[in-house]
Amino acid sequence: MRIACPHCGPRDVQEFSYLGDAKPQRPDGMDATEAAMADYVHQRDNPAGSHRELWYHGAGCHAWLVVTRDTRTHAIAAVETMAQARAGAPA
Amino acid sequence: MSASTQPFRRDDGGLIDRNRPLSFRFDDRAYQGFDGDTLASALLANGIRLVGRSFKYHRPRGILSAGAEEPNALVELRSGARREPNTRATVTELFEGLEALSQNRWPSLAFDLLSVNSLLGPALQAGFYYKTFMWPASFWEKLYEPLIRRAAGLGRAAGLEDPDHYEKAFAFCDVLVIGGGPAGIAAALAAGRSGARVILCDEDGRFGGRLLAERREIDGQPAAVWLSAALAELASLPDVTIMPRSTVFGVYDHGVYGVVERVSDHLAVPPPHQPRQRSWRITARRAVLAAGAIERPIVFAGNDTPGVMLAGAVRSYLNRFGVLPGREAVVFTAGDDGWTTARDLAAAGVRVAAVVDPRSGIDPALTGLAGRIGARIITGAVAAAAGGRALRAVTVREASGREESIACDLLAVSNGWNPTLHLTSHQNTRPVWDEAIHAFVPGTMPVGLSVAGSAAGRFSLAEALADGARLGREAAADIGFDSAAEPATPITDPEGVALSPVWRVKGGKGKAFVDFQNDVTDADIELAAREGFKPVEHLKRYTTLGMATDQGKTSNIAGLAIMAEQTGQTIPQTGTTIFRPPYTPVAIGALAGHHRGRDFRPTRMSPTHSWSQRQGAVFIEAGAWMRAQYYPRPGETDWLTSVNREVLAVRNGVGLCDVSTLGKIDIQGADAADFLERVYCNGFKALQVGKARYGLMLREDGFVMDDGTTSRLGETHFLMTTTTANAGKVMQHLEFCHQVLWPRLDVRMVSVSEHWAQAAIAGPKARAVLQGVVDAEHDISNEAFPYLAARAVTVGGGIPARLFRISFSGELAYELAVPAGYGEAMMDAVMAAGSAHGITPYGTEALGVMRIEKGHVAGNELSGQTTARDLGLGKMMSSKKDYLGRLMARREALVEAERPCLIGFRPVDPAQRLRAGAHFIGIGKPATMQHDEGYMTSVAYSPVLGHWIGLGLLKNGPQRIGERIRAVDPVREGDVEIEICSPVFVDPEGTRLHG
Amino acid sequence: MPGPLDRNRIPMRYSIFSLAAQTLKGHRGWKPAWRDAAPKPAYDVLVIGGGGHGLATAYYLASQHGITNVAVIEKGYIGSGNVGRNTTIIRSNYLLPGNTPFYELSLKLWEGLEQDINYNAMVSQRGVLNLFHSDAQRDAFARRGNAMRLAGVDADLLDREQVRAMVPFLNYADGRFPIQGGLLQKRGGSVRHDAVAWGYARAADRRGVDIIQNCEVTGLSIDNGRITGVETTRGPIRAGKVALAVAGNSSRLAAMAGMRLPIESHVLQAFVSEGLKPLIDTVVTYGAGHFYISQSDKGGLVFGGDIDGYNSYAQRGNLPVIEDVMESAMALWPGLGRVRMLRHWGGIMDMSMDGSPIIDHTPVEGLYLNAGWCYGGFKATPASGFCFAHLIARDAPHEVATAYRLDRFATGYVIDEKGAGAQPNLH
Amino acid sequence: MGEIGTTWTARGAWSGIVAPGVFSASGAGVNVQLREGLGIASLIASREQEPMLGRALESRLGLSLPTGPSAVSSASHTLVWAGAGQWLLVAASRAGVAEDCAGLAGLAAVALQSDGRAVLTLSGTMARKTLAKGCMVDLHPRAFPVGMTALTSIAYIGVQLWRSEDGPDGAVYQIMVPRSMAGSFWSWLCASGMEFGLVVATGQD
Repeated sequence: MRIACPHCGPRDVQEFSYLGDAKPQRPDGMDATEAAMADYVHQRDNPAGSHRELWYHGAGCHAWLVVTRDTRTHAIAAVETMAQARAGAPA
Repeated sequence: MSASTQPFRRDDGGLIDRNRPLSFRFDDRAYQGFDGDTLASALLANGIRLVGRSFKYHRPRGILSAGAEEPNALVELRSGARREPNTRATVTELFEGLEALSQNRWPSLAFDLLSVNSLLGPALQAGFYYKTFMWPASFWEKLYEPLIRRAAGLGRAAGLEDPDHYEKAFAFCDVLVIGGGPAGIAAALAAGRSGARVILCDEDGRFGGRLLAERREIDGQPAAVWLSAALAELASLPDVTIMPRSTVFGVYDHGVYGVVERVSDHLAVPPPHQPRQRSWRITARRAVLAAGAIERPIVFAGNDTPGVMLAGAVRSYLNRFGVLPGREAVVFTAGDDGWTTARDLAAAGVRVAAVVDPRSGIDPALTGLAGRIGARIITGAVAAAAGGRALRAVTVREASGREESIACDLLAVSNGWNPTLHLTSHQNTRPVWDEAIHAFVPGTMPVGLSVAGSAAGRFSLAEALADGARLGREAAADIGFDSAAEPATPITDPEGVALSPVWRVKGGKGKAFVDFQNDVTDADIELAAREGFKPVEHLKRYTTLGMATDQGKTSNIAGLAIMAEQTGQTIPQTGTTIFRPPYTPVAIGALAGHHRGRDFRPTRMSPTHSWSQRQGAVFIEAGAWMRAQYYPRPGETDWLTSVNREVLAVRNGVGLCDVSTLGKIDIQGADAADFLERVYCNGFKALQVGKARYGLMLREDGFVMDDGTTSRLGETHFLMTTTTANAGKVMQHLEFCHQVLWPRLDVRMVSVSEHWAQAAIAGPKARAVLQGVVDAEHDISNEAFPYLAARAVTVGGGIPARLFRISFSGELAYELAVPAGYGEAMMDAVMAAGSAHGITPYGTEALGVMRIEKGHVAGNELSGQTTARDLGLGKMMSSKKDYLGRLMARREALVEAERPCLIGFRPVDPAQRLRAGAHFIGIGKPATMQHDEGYMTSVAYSPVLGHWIGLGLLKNGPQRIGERIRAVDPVREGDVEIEICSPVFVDPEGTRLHG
Repeated sequence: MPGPLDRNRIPMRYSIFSLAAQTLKGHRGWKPAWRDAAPKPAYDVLVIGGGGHGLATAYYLASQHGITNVAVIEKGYIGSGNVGRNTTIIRSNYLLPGNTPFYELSLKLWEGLEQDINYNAMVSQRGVLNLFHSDAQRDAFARRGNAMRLAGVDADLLDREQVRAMVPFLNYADGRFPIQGGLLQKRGGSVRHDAVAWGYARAADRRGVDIIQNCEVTGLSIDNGRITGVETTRGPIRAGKVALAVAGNSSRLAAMAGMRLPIESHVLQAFVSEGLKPLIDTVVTYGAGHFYISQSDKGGLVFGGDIDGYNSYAQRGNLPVIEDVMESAMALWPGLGRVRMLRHWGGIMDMSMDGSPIIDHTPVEGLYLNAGWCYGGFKATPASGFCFAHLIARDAPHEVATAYRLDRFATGYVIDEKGAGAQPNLH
Repeated sequence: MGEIGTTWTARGAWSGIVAPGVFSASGAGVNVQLREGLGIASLIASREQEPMLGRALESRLGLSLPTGPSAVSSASHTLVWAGAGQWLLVAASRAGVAEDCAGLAGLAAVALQSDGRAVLTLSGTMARKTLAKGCMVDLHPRAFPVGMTALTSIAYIGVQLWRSEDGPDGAVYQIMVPRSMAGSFWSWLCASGMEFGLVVATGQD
């Protein structure tokens, strides 16, 4: 598998480590509820199909990336920096 | 050199070098072959037919094929530590001194006692073992299984460390061409001419594919002329790389191909500094599969008799290797292709007794050929082959049912070809049935891969050349490499491809094999159908069809055809199995490459490593690092003596310990303090510049992740330390927190772990020693440099350094950091300054003893299963701010009163030893899970106290000080009465720390 | 108690006698191991997933609870998932009280399985030896071994020389991470994996369970918070209770009921070598890398390593992990250099957030969940079926499976053997 | 080294690991120059200060800050891209690097790394073939032109490598590895280059 790091160019998957679904957003701040946090920490959509997920280019530029990848075929549709992902994310 | 020692060698012809004879041994007898031979061709040249025994029935087996699909001719190649079991003789290039043994026979190949299994054959049908050997249960491991295991298996592994070395390599190209036959060469030429970077791989040592085995013409000349011109042109193209002896074994995501290059397998031993094999990870933007096709046998009684051979293989031996696979041949063919074998046999002087072809209406050109070579034409089929260890005769059955026996020592079988499409299904897509050619052809393809020639089911040479040229060109053009005008496709001599396959000839006497290597017969498949194992995966798993080392390259189709016949379905309705990587088996050593022994993973060395070596340190692996464990002195015979001395030296005087391995992260920015507030559970905003603080980091799920001290070097500048083990993990975590969670925070971080050498100077005399090391202008008196001070200083006359007054041992202690290059100088300087004070180097063991004496937590307590409260650090969790893990740490289970908490232990009988991993059970209570109250996390012998001490996690621990309990350690037969005590064994008031 | 049986339909018992008799008859009398059933309109219990766990659940529903109006529906052929893709290891060497008794029940069921289901699955108690390479690892293994012994499970802590006596061919000379000892569970071992699915299928079928292949669930019928049946590619089927046992596909099925699970589906690769004469007669795991190896009765070395680490439903992985496994193999056992890897493949692992499974009710009444097996599902097959059947039949968890609750992530009662936290690819 | 009037002796990152010599039965396809005494600092641009940082470095060193994975050099200094908004400043002499960075306060987070890296120059006709035995990045001249850099890993060791120039025997690569792993890196390099012949020299260039 190859991931095209927006900073470094296409690299072997061996250079990256995986965190998981990019969708859950941390409920920040003192007002956050335990239930919302438990959901953020544990619950996943885990779809068979397109999946936006967090990868870390640990053996490269240390960037966290959002990779849109099909979990059935491993085909990658997009690789974004966090800044790009935030800019393009639906409001 | 004459070929007189090789009775079945032709007088001339073939791609062998008769001027370079090679000696080899098979089953301890000496033979000769020629350079250019395979082991199989050399054996055949010497008249050796019987080369192995089959897996289950130990039937005599000969050479079936001339390629990687060979199911029978598997040998143990080489000897001693280089012995390679299950090696295909058909793809083993002959070298001087080659040694091979036949396998799976006892006592000898010719006389194999286990061939008695053949007599038991009727009982040993598919799945028989599922139905018996059940009573009594204990007999399985004791009796049945050892018998089965001894009989099973094929060759014997060397069992010794592989003396050869391996390596990996990475390559990139625009177009990867897989297969160096006519289609592949045409593809590589077309792509290469466009300027694209091309890699052309073939598993063979010689390029040309089937052209090497056939008597074909291209553009009116022998194909060899075209071939050498094409190879010369490829060699002249600077961005074309030709890789012989290189098998593309697997297709992985995004154009990554696994390739194994057999660098030295054609030699007796690898030349100096050369690997035996090299495994390549090739990344290709496009690839053309031109892997050719594999010929199919026919299922009939005795079809495994040595002397029954695929018709295409017969041509390979005749034409490429100059070998006569027999002297009296019968050809059994279901298509035009077999007739070519008859022609080539006759041309080589082999008497062709008959051509047996069940088809009517055969091309008169072919039947005319038979007349010219004096072969009978029989419209019918071969129903049986007989002869045991060597073919003597075949029973031919005409369409009328009339049977006759024809004497022969070679039966060439031709039943059409299967495209070598294995790589196309490596991404779990299935081949599809092509009724026109009676074969599976590639289905949905991996992205970027196209298929040319025979591998696509386009079997003629003309199609191979045209496909290759077109697809090579298209692949390159697809990624922007356009060629000039397309050159004309070469013109080839005519060939017939008509075929009407025969899957099985029923009614012969004896076993009819579908899968030769796993001894699966047609009757096994019928039984599987009867018992409901009809889905193809069930068929495969129940009968083991296609599960042998050849992955069913010659057997899968016939198996499907027979199942289809049983179920009344068509072959495509019955299904197909997908081929799994690798295409052919790959040596484990090759895929490991350099990474074995000490080189399995990198070893990290502290900048003071050689200093410690000079001090006589004993080193220990600590994660990726080598660390000094203790420094034995002459006369000290056990580690505990040394460690006790080191601990006492620190407690009573001063010691020096390398702590360079701690992770060090430089954190800067206007929001650095805010950032630390969020990643640590305790507060950092109020930390003064020039001070250090112990910090505790939780995971978001509320459990403890890591700890360490973090110092404020400036208003917006911090230096975080992490545990040695978690340094990388914490860096990744902080990057996550910054980039993903809180990108708005103005903070930057970088690891500086490698730049600094760091040492702990600990003990009552530590300051006195340091005053001799730190440059005089820096006041490090207790007042100027109190506990938890952290400041830049200089040492050695101006070398920038950092000094931290922090302590793991509980003594007056400092950590001094200097640029790594000065690490050893620092150790020397500290030793020199400390010599008057009796300074003693100490290692990780003494460090561990002292931290346990002080009740500090370390790796054994930071198990990922403990909360801050469990570790007695609950008060550190701030209630005034949000931080990672805050909410999840409040979950019901994490705040449960009964949770085991950190506490100290000492043996009631001070002579008794404690052991980490022991569990706590109440006195008088049974040692069962229900009474388990926790476990001992860490133990040490305290030379200060003169007995063993321990830390552990115990239910309600802190409330039970003074209570007695047992440390039960069944795996070491330990059961020690212990007293619960404070986890701080030495200097509980902390006065030494501030001294 | 077994339910009512159609005596004419029962295939003969498997034994040396029936085998001998059939041999004389040319094996013409063998009947299908199980009926290829067509779906009936309704069942008492519908088990979704014809893998090891689903089939075992159906078998124990019938044999332990007398519930025989049961169907197992499978989208492909039975045993097509992880039960036929794993490295066949069985063991109960678990640390935490939520796990140990469960896996020990499983091992006990393995020990009597063949006689119970009249099918030889070649349960082979050859021992499972987990190596350790540092003092900290030794302490952790001592803790685990002691936990096992307290739970009544066999465990032996071996030192380096004892390990060497048992498996002398490993690298004791120049290993990057020297072998210091090992934790041995003698009763652990391996099982012929496919036979487990077939044996349970045959035994369940004999008790009246319908095994329906090529029947994919396309929807769950839920009425007022209660399950009423399923939609399938072979039409709707009504059911009083529906039990999910679909491993890597758990999230997809749960989504049909509007549920999200604390699960990610990951790919785990497995490997087999060419057939070899006996080399190793136990299961060894390397503690300094992710690697485990044993040898099948047929002679192939069966081995595996870590998951690839990313979500995947593709049943295949990539080269970095393949090479990592081979490097571990060579680091541990340098004599494997010339042994060839014959095949590699991947399975979909339902990796949970704490590395432990879920056997529980769901918020939908009548819908039960059996999931989150990570890569430990095979060894759990008997107990998983046994406890899931218990839950379905009695609507209460079996006593050894009380910790496998779906709400434990919210309450914090996680069962995290590795202490890796809520990140599935670290378990 | 020894920029300061110290009596302490600094130890090079390759010291005790590899010494000048020839490593092969025959051939000299790979030249290895061990580089000691370089000054190295990591620079991470402060928020919205990247243009200012660029201007400061431009005026101080005459080098413009690379915005992508490349390295720019003057006779005395090299600026190597090291991730988004991050660079390594490599000075021929470690003595001056702190001074080079002195004016960057506020523009970048500066951290000295001089002693944290083991650095070597790899050249020779077989340099690329040797690197291909561990480097997962395409180093073909078209894919990896002069001036390009890559942060990657070789034999599980993090490396920063760049193609600094082309010499008579083709590409010349600069390679930095963590100091603690210099020994393991050499073990890999030696095993990989031996078939071509390795000639090791120390380089104060």
